[in-house]
Amino acid sequence: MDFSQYSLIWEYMQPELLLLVATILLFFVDLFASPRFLDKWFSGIACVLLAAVTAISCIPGGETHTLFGGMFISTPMTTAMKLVLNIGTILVLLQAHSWVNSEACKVRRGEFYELMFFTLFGMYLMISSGHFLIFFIGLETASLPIAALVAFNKQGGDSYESGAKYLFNAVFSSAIFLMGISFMYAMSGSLYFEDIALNAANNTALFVVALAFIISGIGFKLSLVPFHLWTADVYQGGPTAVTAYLSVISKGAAAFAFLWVLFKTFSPSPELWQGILYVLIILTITLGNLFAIRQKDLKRFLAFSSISQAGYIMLGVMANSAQGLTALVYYILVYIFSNLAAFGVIASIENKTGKVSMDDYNGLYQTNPKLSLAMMLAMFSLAGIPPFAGFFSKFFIFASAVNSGYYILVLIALLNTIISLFYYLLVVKAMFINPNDNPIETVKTNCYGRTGLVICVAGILVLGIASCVYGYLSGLSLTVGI
Amino acid sequence: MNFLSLFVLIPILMMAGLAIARDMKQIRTVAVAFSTLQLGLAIYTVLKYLAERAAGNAEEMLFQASTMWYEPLNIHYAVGVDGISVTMLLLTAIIVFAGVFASWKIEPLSKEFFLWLTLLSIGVYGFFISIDLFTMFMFYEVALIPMYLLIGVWGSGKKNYSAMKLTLMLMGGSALLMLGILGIYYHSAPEGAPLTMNILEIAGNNAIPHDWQYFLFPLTFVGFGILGAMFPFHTWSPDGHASAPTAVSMLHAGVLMKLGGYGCFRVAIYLMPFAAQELSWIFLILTGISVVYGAFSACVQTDLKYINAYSSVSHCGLVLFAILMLNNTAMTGAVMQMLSHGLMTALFFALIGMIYGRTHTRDIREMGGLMQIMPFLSVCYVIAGLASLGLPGLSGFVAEMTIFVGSFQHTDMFHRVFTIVACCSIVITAVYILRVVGKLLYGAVQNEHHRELTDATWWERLSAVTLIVCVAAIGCFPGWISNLISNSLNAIVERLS
Amino acid sequence: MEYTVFILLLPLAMFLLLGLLDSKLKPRVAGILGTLGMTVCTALAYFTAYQFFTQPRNAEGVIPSVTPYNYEWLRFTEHLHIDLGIYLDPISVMMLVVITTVSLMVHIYSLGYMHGEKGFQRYYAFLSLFSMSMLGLVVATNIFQMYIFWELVGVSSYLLIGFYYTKPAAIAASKKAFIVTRFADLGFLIGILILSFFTKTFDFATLTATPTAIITETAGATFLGCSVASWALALIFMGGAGKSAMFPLHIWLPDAMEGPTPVSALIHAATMVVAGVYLVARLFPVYCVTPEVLELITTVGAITALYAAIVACVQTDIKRVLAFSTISQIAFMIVALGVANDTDLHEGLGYMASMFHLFTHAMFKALLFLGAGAIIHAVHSNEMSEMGGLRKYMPITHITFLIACLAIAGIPPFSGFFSKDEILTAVMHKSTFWGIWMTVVAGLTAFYMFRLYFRIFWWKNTDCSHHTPHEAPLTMTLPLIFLALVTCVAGFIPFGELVSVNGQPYHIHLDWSVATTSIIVAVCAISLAAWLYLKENKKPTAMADATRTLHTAAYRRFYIDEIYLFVTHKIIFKCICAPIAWFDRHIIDGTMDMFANVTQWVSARIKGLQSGYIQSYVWILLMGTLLIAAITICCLL
Amino acid sequence: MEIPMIYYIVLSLVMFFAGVYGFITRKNMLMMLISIELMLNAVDINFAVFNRFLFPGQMEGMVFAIFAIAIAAAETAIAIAIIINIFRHIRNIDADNLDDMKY
Repeated sequence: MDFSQYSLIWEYMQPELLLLVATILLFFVDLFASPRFLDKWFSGIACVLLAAVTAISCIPGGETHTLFGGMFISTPMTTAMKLVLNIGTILVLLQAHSWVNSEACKVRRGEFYELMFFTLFGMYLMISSGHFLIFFIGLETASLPIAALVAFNKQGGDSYESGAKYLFNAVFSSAIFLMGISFMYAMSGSLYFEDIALNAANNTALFVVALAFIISGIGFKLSLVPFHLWTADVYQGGPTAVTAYLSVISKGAAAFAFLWVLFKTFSPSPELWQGILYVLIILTITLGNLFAIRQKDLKRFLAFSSISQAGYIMLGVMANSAQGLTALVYYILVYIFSNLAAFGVIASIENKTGKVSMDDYNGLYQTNPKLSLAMMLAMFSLAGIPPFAGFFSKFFIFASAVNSGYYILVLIALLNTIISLFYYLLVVKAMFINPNDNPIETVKTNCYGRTGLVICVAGILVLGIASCVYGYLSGLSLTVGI
Repeated sequence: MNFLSLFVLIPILMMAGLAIARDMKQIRTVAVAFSTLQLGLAIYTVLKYLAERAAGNAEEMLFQASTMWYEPLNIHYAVGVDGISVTMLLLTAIIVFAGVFASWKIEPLSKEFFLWLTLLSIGVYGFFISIDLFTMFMFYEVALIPMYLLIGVWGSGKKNYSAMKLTLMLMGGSALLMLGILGIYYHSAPEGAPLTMNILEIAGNNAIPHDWQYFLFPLTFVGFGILGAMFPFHTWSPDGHASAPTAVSMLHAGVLMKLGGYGCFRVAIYLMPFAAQELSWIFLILTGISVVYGAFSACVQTDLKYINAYSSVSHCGLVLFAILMLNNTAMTGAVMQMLSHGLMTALFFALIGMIYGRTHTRDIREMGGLMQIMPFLSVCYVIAGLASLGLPGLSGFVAEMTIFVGSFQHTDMFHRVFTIVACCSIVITAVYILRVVGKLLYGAVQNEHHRELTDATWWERLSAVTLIVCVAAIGCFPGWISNLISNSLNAIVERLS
Repeated sequence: MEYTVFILLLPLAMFLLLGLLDSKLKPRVAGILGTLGMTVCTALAYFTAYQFFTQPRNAEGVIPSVTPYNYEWLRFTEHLHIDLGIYLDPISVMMLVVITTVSLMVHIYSLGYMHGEKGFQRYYAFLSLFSMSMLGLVVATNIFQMYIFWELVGVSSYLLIGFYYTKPAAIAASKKAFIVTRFADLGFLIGILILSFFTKTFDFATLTATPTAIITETAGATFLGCSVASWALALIFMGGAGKSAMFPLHIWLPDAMEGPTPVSALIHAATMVVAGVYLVARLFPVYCVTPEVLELITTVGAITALYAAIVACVQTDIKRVLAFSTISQIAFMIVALGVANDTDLHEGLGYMASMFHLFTHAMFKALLFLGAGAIIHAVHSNEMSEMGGLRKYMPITHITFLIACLAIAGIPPFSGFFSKDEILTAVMHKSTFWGIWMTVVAGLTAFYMFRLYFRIFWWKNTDCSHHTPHEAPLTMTLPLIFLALVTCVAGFIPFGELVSVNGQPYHIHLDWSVATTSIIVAVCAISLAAWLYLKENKKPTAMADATRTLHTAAYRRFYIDEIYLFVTHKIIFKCICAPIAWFDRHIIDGTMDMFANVTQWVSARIKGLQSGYIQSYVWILLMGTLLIAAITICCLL
Repeated sequence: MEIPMIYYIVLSLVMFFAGVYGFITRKNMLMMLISIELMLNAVDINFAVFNRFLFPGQMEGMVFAIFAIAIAAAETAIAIAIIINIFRHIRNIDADNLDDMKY
């Protein structure tokens, strides 16, 4: 084998490698620094490191590179996606600070961050894979640490149950996924996306089965109906920070990867997977909404809302076009900001008071106006109310779907937005309208949490009005050449 | 920087001002100052517009400006006004102005109240100035959502239910609308030409295929029609108005419902003339129903706000009805009806709010003889009533007559017969208006506790008088405004024929 | 004659002034102001009349009509536009004189009658508003202007009837008056719409110049068997019938007597109620092209005349009697118009006659009402039973009232005789049947008027123990005297010279056969009345008992009001409005709520899906996957 | 003599669905874990067999199988950890007891 590649590897895999370096650094800091120093600075260091990685490596360049004979592909779009994920992760880290440094968790502080980084690394691989091996490794690297993270609260509450549910579901679905891949391999003799696209006879029953298995494998991570059942329980039981991470980052990465796989591997037969997705999307959005309207626990509530959001994200995949890709990434970005704003508020209130039920939020505005406003913005943005970012992302993703002619699908999705508006408004109603004699006392968030929230709110307010973001993304997606 | 953008900018500044205001006094100062400024701007716009036209500027839309916003989808922030939009802008400014005074003593959270109210007005102004479908739609939804909190927090009665119902139904409308707009956008230009969201360009291209118009016209028309309280999608209106606080009812019935009518012909009819011609009869029946139906159901209501809400259904039905007649006169009448109904229903709701604030009941069976107790309010109420039953010299008459005469000029028998049906509403209107006036204001005092109630305060007087003056002014000198409107309708009507 | 515009602007200014300053003004000041305004107005009107009638006639001896002022108010289409203007021709000028005169009398009279009433200023404001609207109505240059002022008179009458707004009866009456006339106006409006749709104009001059245009325009266009032209004109007449209280739209007028008596004199006797007659007269050439509508008009008029006369014979409330007599007298005018025709002067006699009667009737009916007002003012009651033998207490009222009664009974030389005689002649000329019919009605008129007169002034010789009625103050008697004088002399005005169907001078010559019959009939009727009511006795009650059913029916006005009540409350409210309201709340709204409820219900039903067991999750996942695969395969194959 | 591929396939499928069956029926988490292993190994067999019979040219399938095994090991490790954690809390490892969160 030739060593000339190493320089290229270094050049092209920069994000991944830097992330690994950062992780190792973090590991050593955790190992050798004094506890007091760690209490004070550790999360700061983590954030800074990640920020540094982002700044150095995740600025999309112009051209596309491939490594290992096409197993690893890095296009500007993938880099951009990594950038998006990093931003999200940083926000999560900021929010996690107060919880991670609480007495209960501080001893395992290091693990939290390292696992976090590892999952991120896994997602990087997933995103920029050109080969099912890399994809699979990425997938697992992304999901296994999360299982550990979900079960992070050793003594607290339902964490272990969530962990178990997540892990067993994950393993099972990954088994099915592998089965699918093996069939693909059987048909095409290769695991390269391109080769499969070229060789696989795409109208045999075996092909369809393989397709279904693969969709289910990734759909699990996206929590599409009917692969979604784990979602609510895991979100509810897991630590809020992890839930947040799960709901935006891993979902986003999975969505992108899913689109990637479908575009690359199954490009010869789009109508097949589009037909399947058509049904899945309708199911996902509708069921997600139907379950969401009767939730009282906010984390569980957000779980179901995130399920229906996944359905909307899939519209971008349906579009099967550069516009769809742009809309999808943009949607994920906006979704990260909106959802993390919501989780930020929930986290900061949960850490202080341990209350996560919607009824506890009654009359929150009287005591915590700022938090309530942030929450309300998040809800409006998720519901797609202008002038907040959510409106624009929804509009564009619908536009992409309509452009591909899915009028009825979009109509159904739109009618579902009414239901979703209903339950998002329930939260607003609780905070602003419902009377409450003894609302949650005033909560003082630390500077990390506050920074996180401020960034989220800023994102919600700015992302839509500032059209440059979308313009930039669409510029990148045109280079991909779908 | 185009001066129309000030319509959006001033309220934003107003919100900033409110945000830093500390006590009630400052809040009021800010609110009054900015709403007056806004009113001034509106009047200036009307005058400037008239001057431009007088100078022979024959463009379809004046003061146009357009800046690229979303390059990939060719979405612009594009503004421009014609006679109709300036009329609506003026209406909005007047009602916001009156509304500020009507909610002088709003409690609690007065600051938030005005913030939301201003956000709502931003939406309305933006909607009326923008000529780009996307921005139009955006502002439309901006105007909708504050309603929820305004009703939910400051409302009365079963406010939660009403607020939720109103918001969801209107959002349902805008859901249809979004699909309609996307559909229009993707058929906005002939093959190869760049797609556009700009209304004028779409109209110019006139590229929407006929079969698509059949699909998109109902979407958009119903989408806007829901806000225009078109039968059978009007049920949000009675509950919503009944629960809303005074200023919100004023703004909502006075302006927001006009968004429906305005959108109906600015988007639905203007962009899809073919379908408008073909399908108008369906909606004609629906709107015809809501004209009579609303009036009839107003006859038996006992809650003042319900009565007024149903009469709004009837009057706004008349607006859509006239729009569907697709001729210049009727459409002129429609716009004048929007204007006049906006003013007089705002006046109604203002007065109802003031009366309710004193008697703490809106049930006409529990009140009576108010004329002896609060003469000023009662006289205003009578004037509003006369306006709404179409007394010559007040705005209602000119609007309705223009509509009836215009509609009756339609060459098709069916349309003329329906016009006659709609005419019947003026009798029914008289019935329920006089019923209320008789029960509420005349007769002996029902409730002895009402005797020590006071008459209107100065801000209430100001708010009411402003509206009455406008109503009377339009009623006595309708010529200029009707010309203003009908001139700008010519372009639209040409496309229809 | 541009100054004529002030005839309208002056009262308007008065209205605004008095209305806005309402209680800021002293009652007295307000009264004086209003009266002065009206005085100037009257002077202007008289001057206009003088100028108009003295201007040189044109070739075919017609006084040319003048349009001194016409301004486009609102433009609908290139043809259709509402103008506000002033159109002077014989009848409009005649109306100007009538209205201003009566209005002025009422203004003066009210100074005394309404003295010390609450809301005196408001009263005068409304009077001015009414005068303005009525004057605007008569000088209208086009049918739509007429409609505008038509509505305005309606409203001002509503406001004046409901002047005592704490009195339930008054409120009800005002509401009834407005809604009934409004309903009639709907017909008027639709008529205008149809007419203007075909003739493409509102303008009276154009309409009457080429009356046949409408026939040519609507050629062939029929609706329910009748030509559209007839429909249009019939509907327009419906509007007139509503205002002029023609059967069956008359029900509002008797109740309207709840208003202050001077108001009844002005609005519900002299001016507003003849608006219908004026409308028909105004469009007379157009009506002539549709004889069937004229037939309709005649019939309606005749029926109303008889009906009202009969009812008037048994009423005990003096104002009610006068009200019904008004209805019946207006019916005379309507009939006269119905039988007339514009082919030549002689055929058009009815037209002239009805205008003449309108003029004279306005005077003596106003006189009657004002007299009645004086009486009520003295007795504090409307009921005949409270009265009797008042002649010695209030001589002036007595004399003037007697003159008026003689006039309306058609006794020469009083004005009523001449005008009524012309009408009877015209009717007789057209058809003997209607002629006899109307003569009978004339007789009835004489009877009930003198029944009224005797019951009030003779009947019993009460030297009222509790309180002695006293003569009214000067402000009230002055108008009585003036009107009485007019009533005496009006008959000798060469009316036909001024007003006739085609404008050419027409020399009134009494048709003695008709005249004598009518006089004889009248005298008989009067003597019958005298025999019954001169002295207090049992005969009337005996007669009443003899014809119990008829009497009660007549007393209850043949139950027309009950029928209306039934229709409006039982049918419209109970069977239309209420069901619609219910339907809206429960069906339409229910459907909307149903969507929400169904969603909730479904979400409650499917919650079992989220069972919480790992294995069931996995099971569903697997099944889902296999199902997808299976379905897809099925679709492929 | 060569055993035809179909036998292997059948074997792997039987293993796979046996695993599925076990996973869904067994209440004991360790048993479920073992069933999972069955499924994964079935997949590994698939890869190996396909590679060996269909595409003897290159080793892609084999390599993939190795990775899969490694990852399966990792999964098992975490699973065991979690199971222990569960045992700490509820003193048994019965999957049916993990239903605090539902609906």
